[in-house]
Amino acid sequence: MSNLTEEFPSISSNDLKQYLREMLFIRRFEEQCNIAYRAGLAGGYMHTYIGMEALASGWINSIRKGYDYVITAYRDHAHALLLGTDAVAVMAEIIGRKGGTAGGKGGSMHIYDPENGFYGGWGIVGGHVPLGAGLAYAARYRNEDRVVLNFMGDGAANQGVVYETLNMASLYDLPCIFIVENNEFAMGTRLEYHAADPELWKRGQPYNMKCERVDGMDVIQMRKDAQRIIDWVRENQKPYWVEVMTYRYAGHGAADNDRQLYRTKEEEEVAWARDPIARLRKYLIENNIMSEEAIEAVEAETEAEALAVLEKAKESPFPDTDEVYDNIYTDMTPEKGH
Amino acid sequence: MSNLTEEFPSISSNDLKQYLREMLFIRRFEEQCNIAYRAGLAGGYMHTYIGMEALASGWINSIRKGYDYVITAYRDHAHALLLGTDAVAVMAEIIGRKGGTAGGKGGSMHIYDPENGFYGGWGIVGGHVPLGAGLAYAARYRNEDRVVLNFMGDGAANQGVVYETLNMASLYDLPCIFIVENNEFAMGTRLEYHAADPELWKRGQPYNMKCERVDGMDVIQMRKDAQRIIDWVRENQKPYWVEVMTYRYAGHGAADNDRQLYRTKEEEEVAWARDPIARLRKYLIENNIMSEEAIEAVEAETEAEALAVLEKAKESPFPDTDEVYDNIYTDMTPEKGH
Amino acid sequence: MPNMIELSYREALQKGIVEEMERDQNVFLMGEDIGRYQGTFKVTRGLVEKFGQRDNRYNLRILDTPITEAGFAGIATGAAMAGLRPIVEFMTMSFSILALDQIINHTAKIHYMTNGVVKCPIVFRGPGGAAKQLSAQHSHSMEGWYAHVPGLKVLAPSTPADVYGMMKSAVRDDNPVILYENPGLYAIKGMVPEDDAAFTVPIGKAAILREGKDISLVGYSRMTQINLEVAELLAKDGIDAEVVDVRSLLPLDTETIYASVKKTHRAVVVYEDWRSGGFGAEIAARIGEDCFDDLDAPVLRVGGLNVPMPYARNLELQCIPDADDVLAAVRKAF
Amino acid sequence: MPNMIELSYREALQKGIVEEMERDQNVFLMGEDIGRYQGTFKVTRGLVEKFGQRDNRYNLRILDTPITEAGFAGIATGAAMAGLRPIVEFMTMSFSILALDQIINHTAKIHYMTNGVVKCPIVFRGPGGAAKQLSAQHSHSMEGWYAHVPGLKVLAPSTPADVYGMMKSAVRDDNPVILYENPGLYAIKGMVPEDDAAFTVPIGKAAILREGKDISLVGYSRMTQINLEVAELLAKDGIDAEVVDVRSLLPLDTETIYASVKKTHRAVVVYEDWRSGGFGAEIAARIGEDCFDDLDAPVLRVGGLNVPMPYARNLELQCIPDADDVLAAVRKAF
Ligand SMILES: Cc1ncc(C[n+]2csc(CCOP(=O)(O)OP(=O)(O)O)c2C)c(N)n1
Ligand SMILES: Cc1ncc(C[n+]2csc(CCOP(=O)(O)OP(=O)(O)O)c2C)c(N)n1
Ligand SMILES: [Mg+2]
Ligand SMILES: [Mg+2]
Repeated sequence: MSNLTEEFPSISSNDLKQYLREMLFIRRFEEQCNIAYRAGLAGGYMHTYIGMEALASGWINSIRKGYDYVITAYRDHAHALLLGTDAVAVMAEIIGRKGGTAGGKGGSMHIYDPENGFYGGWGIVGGHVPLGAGLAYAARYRNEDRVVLNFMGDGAANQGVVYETLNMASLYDLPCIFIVENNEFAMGTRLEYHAADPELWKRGQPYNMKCERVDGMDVIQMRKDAQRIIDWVRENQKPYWVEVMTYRYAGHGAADNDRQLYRTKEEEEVAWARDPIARLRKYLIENNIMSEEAIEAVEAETEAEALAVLEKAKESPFPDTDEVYDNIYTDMTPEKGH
Repeated sequence: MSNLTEEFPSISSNDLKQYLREMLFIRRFEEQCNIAYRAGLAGGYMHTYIGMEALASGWINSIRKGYDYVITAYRDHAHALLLGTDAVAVMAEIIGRKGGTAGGKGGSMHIYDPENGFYGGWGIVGGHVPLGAGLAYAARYRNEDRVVLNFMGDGAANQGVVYETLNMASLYDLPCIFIVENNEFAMGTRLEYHAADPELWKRGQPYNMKCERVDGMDVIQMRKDAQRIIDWVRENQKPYWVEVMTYRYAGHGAADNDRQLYRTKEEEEVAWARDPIARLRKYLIENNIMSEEAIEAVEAETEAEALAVLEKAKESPFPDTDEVYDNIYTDMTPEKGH
Repeated sequence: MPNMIELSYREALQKGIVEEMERDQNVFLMGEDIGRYQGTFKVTRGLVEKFGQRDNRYNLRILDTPITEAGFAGIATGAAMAGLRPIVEFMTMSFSILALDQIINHTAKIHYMTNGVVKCPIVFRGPGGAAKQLSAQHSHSMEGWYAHVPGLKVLAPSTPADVYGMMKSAVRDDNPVILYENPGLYAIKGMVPEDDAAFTVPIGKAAILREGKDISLVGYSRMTQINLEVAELLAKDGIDAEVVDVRSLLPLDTETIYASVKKTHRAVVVYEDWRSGGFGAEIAARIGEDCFDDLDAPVLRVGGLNVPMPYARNLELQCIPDADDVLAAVRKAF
Repeated sequence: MPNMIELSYREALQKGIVEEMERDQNVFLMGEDIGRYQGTFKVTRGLVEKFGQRDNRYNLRILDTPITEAGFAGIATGAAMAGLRPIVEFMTMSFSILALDQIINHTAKIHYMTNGVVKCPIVFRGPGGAAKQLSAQHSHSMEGWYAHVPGLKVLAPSTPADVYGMMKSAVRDDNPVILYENPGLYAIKGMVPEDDAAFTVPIGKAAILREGKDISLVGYSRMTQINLEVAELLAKDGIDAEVVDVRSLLPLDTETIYASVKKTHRAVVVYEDWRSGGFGAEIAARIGEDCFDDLDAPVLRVGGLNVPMPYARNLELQCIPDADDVLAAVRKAF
């Protein structure tokens, strides 16, 4: 541990403990999401972040929370939780209740919490990427020093609008970090089958932009890389393109129940050896930061918390039927009736 | 000259004479287009290729005409003429007559001649680029050895759909050559103002694809580069991304009459020193391939031909009003009337 | 009479695709996750094994594409220009919004802009409308916009036999065709010809699925199933409803629709898309224009609520027209 | 009464933009060639000199963009989410097809999907419909599709004063607004308040531009100008036409439209978009539905021919509705 604090003084032992707790909570929370889905409480498309927790944790723990902007696609629970969104509100949204972050109107794919800097939660693959650049435009316009974390998937990184956005982000010096969560799959399609060159870090190169590939399975390394990149972008007011290597242990979404269509059990086992939570756990024990028992206690606590969150969310009622016309406009309702 | 034939035996003196004649004819033809536009015979958007003739000439004289496929945007007269489309039919289209390549329904931007391998003639910036890859897909599907010349502008090279297409062209081994006609302007916007990195040849690199920048103002060099690339693509059945440097002497289109909004007179003069026709002319004289007088004769002939073309095109009647419903479907008309 | 077999809408659709692929080597499929993953709504289940190899990097006849709707719609269109006959699946029709420029500005106009020289035989298909809690970005009905565009044909079959026969007609058509499905239809069952590969259902013909004399219920796609249900309910009240299944939105068979209205003197037009500005408005406007003297009541419409689709199931169900909504409109017509 | 000044539609539009940019620092413009090149239709002439520097690499308040409609519509939307108030010019509305996914799936839904927390105050504007011989890919009318989408407001003013006042209302509105212009309107002249920066024209109100008792001519954008012409011609025949300028398609002021029809008992709806499936169908369907008992004749429609726009001028003119086409419809109504 002494190594780490020397090399990177801004990460304290307490920080590491916090990351473990957060990552454990996210995983337990999403296990409850799956339970809710199987119980018919959640519907539609629901995508968990299991295996990818270190990625969002490293990045989001490196920004000025509530000041910097964060935006992502539909695999969005972790980002919200890490930003400090009330877990019960997130769960209530996932099960479509009035107490949800969007009053039950959005569901798992559309969590928002602008007060904490979280701008969603978007379902069209690649579609939110220009929005993220637009948030950066607003920061630039107002001469603030905010940065934007603009997350997308490896599959999303093929969408044309991404490259339109990279060009403009670079032309206009936007403080926007494009983060490809490369979890090796776009739904049922492997990286090699959807990307002509699987080294996605190269995709930003033609736009006069810094580019690199980093590891997203080691939260400490992720945290260091994230801090370095964020500091650079804040300082230099220019965009950055980062490919982060990770893995999606779960199926694409809760409805994907035949992973053998696109990968083997053996492959999954190999990937599990990189589990970011197990890795941090090991690090903490080996470096005498936490004992096995202390960790087990946190595990038990987060598990109980996640369970309580689902129970609490279930207490929230369904939206009232007359809310269906609300908040479509700020100042009027659309014409009513069938 | 001996150098050239030794180095590149497939270009004969007669070929060079042909290129000169073609380039001169294209230029004179387009001067007639401008006259027709100012006279109110042509309308809408009309874009000339003046200054860029060597580019299309070098490429199109390197393919198997009528077998390989060619597709481009709205700046399309030269491509059609080089492929052997009847000049009167092209001019008749430009002035909206029944005898036009599209019966007067398309105009300058939409010249087609599939029999000669020309698939248009498209008006949405960047929009035809996937179509060109689709032509290549058909060739690949049928196991033919056709290649596709897929031309686009530097401005078009920012459109997202281009990058979606590059990725797929590389994934599926499509024999498609993406040719960026970099004439330094997208309408009134300079290259440096619309492309974050003006070295557009880099844009294909992230897609596991050969990429390069070549000169399009020297028809001999263009012809050599084109042949080399075409041969490689035909042989290897893979896509290729080429940036070709050129310049647009004219305004963006016939309606653009204030070029000072985006460039100086001095800049234009410097660019005129690179005029591809003057360059080839000089080469032919210096290498004793044609005399000054012989060239002047060709100049006079092509001028007269172009004039005759416009006169002949004017003889073609306007489309009949009842044609308005024709050829929208192969087997029916849309519902008629207002 | 051919032998008949009971199939789901999904199976019938696949049967149509497979028969056309077997008949014509130029027919191929492309879309996201249609091959190895078997298709999100499983319409293409088993096809990569049948027409390709799971382990190939790609299969030209069953082409798995990246998530680039505009790009692959354009590639398919280019291939069609050169004589192939692509069938393009959109995972949902909502995603076809990203390909609209390709379809509207390119595919639909090629034949016209080449003055009839180039044909563009291509089918775009996929589920439109609400599935179940897919919320605001994934629940669009797109058929009305497509049916507005000259150069396209637009089909919205409501039964297994129709989707089977119309899929086959669409593939054989030399024009671009949109085959508009609905997630709520895939599981419904019906009788389909078993071994009559020549069977097709014509494009441009509406069908009377139930004769009646008191009111015409005019709809398409899943709403036709609702209309059939409503007709049974109305029968109990002594109202004899005729169910007109539009099936083909472009071209629109106004002859059949008008004949029904001229008989019943009353019409309700039912569609799932947002009520305001949906294609039902066109159908209603035409009836109003051309059957004015035959009408005993205004042409009423039942459409989806004019709101982005909410996630919560109770709100979602509220938005999609159901039998009660149609019944309420019918009551207004008397 | 404010001082009035005669301005062209183009000048009035620019006046509205400039006043709002001066009033609110958060208002900025973006689009292709709007700055240095002064705008293709010259609506933004002089603005880069006023709000920026010609030689800057870019100007944050007058932003020249690359030709990437989807990308910049999205960037503008993101900026609006964070509190700026962008005005986005599409060089023509035809090109907005490339940005539809951004506008429909993102811009229009943000307020809803955040359950009212995030506002998205943004204006998309540009010319729609035919200019002169721009042919099939450059002549689209897009207003009907936008007016179909909950979450958007859609305006189509027909006079200089209205475009001035509605532009200002659009910028001040906290919702996304589409301001739909028409190339044929830019040069028309009219009186506009000269120095009343507080002047606005409300969103959601139709205007009666000419009172009449015999028939209602209902239209918007350039077609209103045609309707005024037709009304004068009809007056000579002793027919007293009322000209209803819809102005706002979403929200639609059915109250004013219905009141007119209830008075005249006859209506012709006129729009430039393809007749079949255009927004005129919605207007006609509503009148048919809600004014049934007041109608002495069917609600007739006059729309553009259902064909891709041809290049040849004679064919093009044939496609766009003109006074004769409207007159023919009026005659059918009597
Ligand atoms: C435009 C669009 N096309 C298709 C889909 C359906 N879809 C949802 S997620 C997904 C896979 C995306 O993969 P990736 O970007 O790698 O993100 P991941 O799910 O791995 O986080 C697809 C195809 C969609 N939502 N939007
Ligand atoms: C999608 C789209 N946006 C805008 C336009 C208007 N437009 C026509 S040509 C052009 C400039 C294109 O420049 P470039 O691609 O460099 O080609 P060049 O004209 O130089 O040959 C623009 C903006 C269009 N036709 N299509
Ligand atoms: Mg992925
Ligand atoms: Mg250019």
